Amino acid sequence: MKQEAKLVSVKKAKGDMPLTPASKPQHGAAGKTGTWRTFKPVVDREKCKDCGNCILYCPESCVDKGYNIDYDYCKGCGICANECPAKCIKMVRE
Amino acid sequence: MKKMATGNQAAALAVKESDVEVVAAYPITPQTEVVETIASFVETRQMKASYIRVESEHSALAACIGASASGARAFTATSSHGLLYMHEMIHWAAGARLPIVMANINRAVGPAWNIWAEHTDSLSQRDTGWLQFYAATVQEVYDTVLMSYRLAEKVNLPTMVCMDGFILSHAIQPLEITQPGDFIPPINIPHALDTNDPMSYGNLTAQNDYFKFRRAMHDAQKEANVECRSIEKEFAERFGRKYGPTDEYRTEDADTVIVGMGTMAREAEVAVDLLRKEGMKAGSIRVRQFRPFPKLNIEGKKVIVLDRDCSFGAGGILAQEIRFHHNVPVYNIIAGLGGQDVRYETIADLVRKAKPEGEFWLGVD
Amino acid sequence: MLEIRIHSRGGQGGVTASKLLAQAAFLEGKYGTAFPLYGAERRGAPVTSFTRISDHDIKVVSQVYNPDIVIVLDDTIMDLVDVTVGLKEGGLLVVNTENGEKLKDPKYNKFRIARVNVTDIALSLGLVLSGNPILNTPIVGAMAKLGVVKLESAEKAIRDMFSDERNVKAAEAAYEKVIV
Amino acid sequence: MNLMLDDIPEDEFLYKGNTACAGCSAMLALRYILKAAGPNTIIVNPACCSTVCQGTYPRSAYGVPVLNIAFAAAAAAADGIASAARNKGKNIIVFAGDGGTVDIGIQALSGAIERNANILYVCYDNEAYSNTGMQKSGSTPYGAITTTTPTGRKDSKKDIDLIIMAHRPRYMASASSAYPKDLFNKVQKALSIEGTKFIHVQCPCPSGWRYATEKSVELGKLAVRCGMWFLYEYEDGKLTLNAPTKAALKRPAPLEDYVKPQGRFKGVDIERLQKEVNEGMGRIRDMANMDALEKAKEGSQ
Repeated sequence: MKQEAKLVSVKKAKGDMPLTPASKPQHGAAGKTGTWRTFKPVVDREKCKDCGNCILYCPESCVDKGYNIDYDYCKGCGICANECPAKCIKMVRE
Repeated sequence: MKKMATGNQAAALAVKESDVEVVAAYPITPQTEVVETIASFVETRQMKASYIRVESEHSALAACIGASASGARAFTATSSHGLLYMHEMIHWAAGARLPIVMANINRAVGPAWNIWAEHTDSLSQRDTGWLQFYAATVQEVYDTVLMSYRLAEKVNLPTMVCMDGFILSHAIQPLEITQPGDFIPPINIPHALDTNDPMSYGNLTAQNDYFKFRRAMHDAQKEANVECRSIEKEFAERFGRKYGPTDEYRTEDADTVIVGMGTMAREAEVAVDLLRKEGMKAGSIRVRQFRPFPKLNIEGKKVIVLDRDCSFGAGGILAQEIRFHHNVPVYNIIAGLGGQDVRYETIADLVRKAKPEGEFWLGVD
Repeated sequence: MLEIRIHSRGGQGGVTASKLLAQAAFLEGKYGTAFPLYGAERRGAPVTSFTRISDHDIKVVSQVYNPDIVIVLDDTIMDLVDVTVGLKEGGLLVVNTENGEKLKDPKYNKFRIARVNVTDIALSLGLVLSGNPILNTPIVGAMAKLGVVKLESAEKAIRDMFSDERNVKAAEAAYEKVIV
Repeated sequence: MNLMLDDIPEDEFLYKGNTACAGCSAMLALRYILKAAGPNTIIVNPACCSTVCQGTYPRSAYGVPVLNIAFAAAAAAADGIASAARNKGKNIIVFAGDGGTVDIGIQALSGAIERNANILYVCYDNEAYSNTGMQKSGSTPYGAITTTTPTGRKDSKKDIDLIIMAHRPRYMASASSAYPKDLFNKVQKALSIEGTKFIHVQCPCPSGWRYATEKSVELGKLAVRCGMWFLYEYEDGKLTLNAPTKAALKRPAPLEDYVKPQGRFKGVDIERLQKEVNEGMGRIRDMANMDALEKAKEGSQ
């Protein structure tokens, strides 16, 4: 690989570069973390008692008020399934 | 207004005039008078700043970084082991591109315990990205602090103003108190923490990006070399006192120059007068600005460098810089370590005996 | 350039005396500088401080080795160190002493000698700080009598630094009582 | 609607798709800290997992301004922000791991509390140096295996809470990521108080404690139930136990339930660990003056 190309880009980048690494908040700072999953949570709406545990305990805030799971970012930790008193969330192999 | 003041008081007085918002410092000999004076300014409401009585130097600079990162003008002062204890944060302040100004009262480093003047403490911080100045008079301490705020905030690099412990920090000399007025404009840190525009500063940064930020620091140092000249010019026009990266004395026709920093380099001017009387075409150059390192007017001359410091295994640090920037032979005199008293008569004598090249330790060789 | 060396013990005010002299000279439009030679010693140990006075800018910052004037704030120091080392021949030796006994030593004959009992002056005015009589302000008065600075500038320098008017009185008393 | 979420705002300041491990309970804690603090907040972050969880430049997963700072410097840097006149009224929160709090950052923290710096210092405690791959910290419990105590820790953990208490902070609380509403309330309360506040949050770590990711909340609750972790508040010299800890002190769950699912306690001398847990429970009872309270209650009945 040619290192020279990188050196040129230092000067080119200067104009848009902040003074020190300044990072903008956004979803997907680590990309689509949904791809990290081995198992995905699936909600059985019939059994759901609307307790909100899955919303409360999700470290990724990937469960919305309507119990829809954001599979783009859900890392598949399974906390929602484990904390569901109605046992209505199943972890299913991707 | 003109009055008598110590170097330490001059630093504190300059901070008082610079509209500083946060001061965080930990006392250490011989810097204590700086922080005591500022504390009294704050408590008697002569200064609006918050004064944080931190528990260590590491925290002193960390607090200044916090303040500065949120857009406030900050100041700290330290010396010797205090400066070394800050070392991690010294890198951090520069990498975060925060225009903090620090007074460092140059003092030797232990062991053995030694509280007297030496430049090794601040020179061992030379690769951190800070701008560095070495003052030789009480007035220069004052003026350099004022100019440092202008410069630091212009190029977004922190600045260290150094003075010799006791020799300058505790000596009283006449001082003209200058109100900087709009010479120091209101602070505006472009990358300040802002709850309306949330950004994460200094988070993990990958190889190629990190590389760019480091290059930008290097460029900012070079930019400082240009900016500082125009700030000095404006300072001279407004307040009548002239400064440059170096202070030259009788160098016009000199074939032999003594190069040094701080008070010892100013005393060397008296040695120059002595040598001139004997017919030697001597001159001297006092390096005020150590980072970025300036070009020196030494080509074709016999160069004698006075170092109040040593990089063990390599020699005087100023001498190394000169050898690096100029392809000239250097006779390096290591003198004044641990506050050793160096008289102008002695300097003159060393110059008389100086070889074209080599190293000499005063009081040892 | 006039060079002065002051010998005192820590806590007696020798460092302040050196600053007051520089300050008084500064008030007269001269260039003054003063600095202490600090050791690691604490209260009670011998301390040396220096004053330089000139009509021009002073570049020299090294210690004073050949003073024109030596001031001794405590004559017991004369048993410990040779206070006149480097003092120019015909130079002025000013000593705070009760009876001047120690000055009878013939080794002091080659100097001009002045003596004054500033301890007495301080004690009679009640100028005592942490158990120590204050010697720095009266000795500056004595130095005014000896022509180093003017009495009025000495008094102004003292007033700039201290609010207690007894300090000025002490300087005036020493001005009157110094014996040459 | 979700009855459990009633008083908690829906706004999220911790964004999806961050770099934290799956099942990271430190992020669960941070989610509620940020909900309680809202947008008028600056986070100070020393070296710890949270440094990495933000993501890599130029992206960040934290929706509030963050100052990343060196390991030992967080409390001092936060004080620097809080001391600048321009930051009056903002929530200045340190989010630091146990290493940055209990060990390397303790000096700066001690100084900041002593000065009553107007900051909230949150220590999220995963009981080891998780960011560098699970080395022993001052907070690692007896018996736990870490990469620097490969046969299990032989001595006892440092009780940072007692050290902090000795500084008499304006407000102090012990919380757990497994009780997010309790944590939310404590953060809100802390932020309403001027001066130094300290909240110590236990955050189980699946990678470091060696358990299945789905158990992060379950284990957090078990820690409280078996008396290995407490939920309390400490204000004006008075320690108030929260309900789950009160219940646990009366009838603690078997320690085995907590220890067994965790690989880090493999081969632990459970009797000794139980002894330490009992001592801890005894201490907290004394501090809360629980026995005296119970007696007084009985007397009045």
